[in-house]
Amino acid sequence: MAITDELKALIGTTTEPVIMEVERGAIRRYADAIDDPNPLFRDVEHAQSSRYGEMICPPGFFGWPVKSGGVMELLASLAPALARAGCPRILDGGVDFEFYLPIRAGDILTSSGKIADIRAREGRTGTMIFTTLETTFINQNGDLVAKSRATIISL
Amino acid sequence: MAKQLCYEDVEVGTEIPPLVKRPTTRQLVQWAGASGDYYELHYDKDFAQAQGFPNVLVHGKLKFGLLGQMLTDWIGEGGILRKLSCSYRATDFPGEDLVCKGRVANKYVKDGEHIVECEIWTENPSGEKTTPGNTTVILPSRAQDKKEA
Amino acid sequence: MKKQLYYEDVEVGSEVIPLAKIATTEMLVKWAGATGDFNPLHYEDAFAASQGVGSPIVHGALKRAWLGHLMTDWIGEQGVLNRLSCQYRGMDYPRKMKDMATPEEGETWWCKGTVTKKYVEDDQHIVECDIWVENGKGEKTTPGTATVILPSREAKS
Amino acid sequence: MQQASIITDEMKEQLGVEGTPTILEVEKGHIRMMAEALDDPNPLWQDEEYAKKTRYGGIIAPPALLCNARAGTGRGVQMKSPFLRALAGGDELEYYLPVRPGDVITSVSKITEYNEREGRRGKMLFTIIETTYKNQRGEVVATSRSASISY
Repeated sequence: MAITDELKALIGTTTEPVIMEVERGAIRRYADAIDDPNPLFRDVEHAQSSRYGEMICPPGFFGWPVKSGGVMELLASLAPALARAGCPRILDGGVDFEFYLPIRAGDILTSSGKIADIRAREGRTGTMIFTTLETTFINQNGDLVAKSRATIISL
Repeated sequence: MAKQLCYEDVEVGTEIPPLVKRPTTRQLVQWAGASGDYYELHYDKDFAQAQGFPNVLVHGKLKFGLLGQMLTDWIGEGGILRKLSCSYRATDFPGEDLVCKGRVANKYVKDGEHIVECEIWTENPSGEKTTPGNTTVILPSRAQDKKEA
Repeated sequence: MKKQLYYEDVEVGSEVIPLAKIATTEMLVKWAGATGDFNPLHYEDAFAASQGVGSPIVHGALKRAWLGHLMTDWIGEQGVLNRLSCQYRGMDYPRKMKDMATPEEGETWWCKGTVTKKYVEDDQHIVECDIWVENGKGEKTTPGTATVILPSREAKS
Repeated sequence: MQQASIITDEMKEQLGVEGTPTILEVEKGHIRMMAEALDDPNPLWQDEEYAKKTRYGGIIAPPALLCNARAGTGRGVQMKSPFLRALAGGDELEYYLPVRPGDVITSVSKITEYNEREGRRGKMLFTIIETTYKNQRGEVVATSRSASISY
């Protein structure tokens, strides 16, 4: 199925990079919120004596507040075009993370987002548009630490 | 930033510029995160109603924090907040105006410090003082500045 | 700490040790604070009703984070989580709190998984799993997959 | 004397008993969370460049950072009450030194007083908790007195 020219033109749009300082307190608040007692996410002494040498982030956490490379801004720019294409309802379809390196307290991450793909599909209830938003996270050494691909479903 | 307030600028009866706030449910949730106070009285409407309140309540300590904001705004960077005290006398609800106010009650110099004591409070839309309290601040003095210079 | 899991300990079909979770209104507020996601859909009754979901729903990302917890617990400190993926298929509703410490009776969610594939590639001992969050009715509201690298007893010796 | 005091001997034994210390590592993110929750745009709480030029020489925390659950206020004390409902009654904080990111604040609380009162909602118990906050140099940065009401 074809998407509108307006949507096609949005593929490849990128965001301004967002800088996030990963702090121990933020990691602890996150671990509290998911009720995860793992000492790697809470106990500095334990973490420092582990193979990581410092408290690390639970998977999917990249510092507070969670900004994910300005994905919300991307969505905001996308929403009117999706509505004009006849799919105004926006649902979070899920996410796919790839982790390359551990993220430690004290790291400074730069994340940037991109509209990687927009596709249309015929569903039970009519046309559905699938948008893939890709975010990359790079640490202060310039290493790529993680990548996420979020699927936004519009109907 | 505004001009620095000095000891000589205030007299007994001088009013602190009011700070008008209207806490939202979102702000209460933000406060829960920042303060670590997760009492459901402040975000679960059913729970609040079971406790006999018409809606979720604004945290007392959030009102304390807002009074602190009024004061740090007023005394500026040259002033020092020494003491802040308040009682949570009546409930406040999100979506309603909450006005922080204050008035100078006393001023004096002690041990070279220019001390100002104030009554402070928050006011609800009916004009009731829901969070009365008092504060002690130390302000810079123009007279002293001259002496030092 | 628990015993370290090794590549040799798992086979296709092995179960990831299940993890029970109870979503409460309190947990949702904590999640909002910890992530900075203050969307009222997750704490304000009136707003949730206006969005057609009835009452506040559990954040999809919180369920995803539970799956992360499931995997990091299972693989232990010597294991590495390489990939985590999930879809938000069904809505979940948190339990209300009875008092400051206890949730009301109700649903318990289970994070579960099974090994679907194991292989060695570039000297790395890789295990792939299907993972999901199951609600009180046994429905998989948040299915996904994970790829992990486990230490190997053979490589060690 | 009131007949049948609600303050039991067990409760009296808790007077003056220090709770386990709570350690708060003060971080910029937490200060920012606090400033955002107060909707307080003062650059002294968030803008390092700005704060450097002030008398403080860097970011400091707003007064509200202390005297709450995260700061350990009331942590570890054995609060006992015959009542199930609780509300905050009031707080008093005295500040001695600014709190900065990087500070490690250790707080210790104790119950110092109980009061029984007759209120609009029936019999009420006021429990007064005092907390001392020290920084990594052992300096007392603040003290607080909080009233907790149960009814």
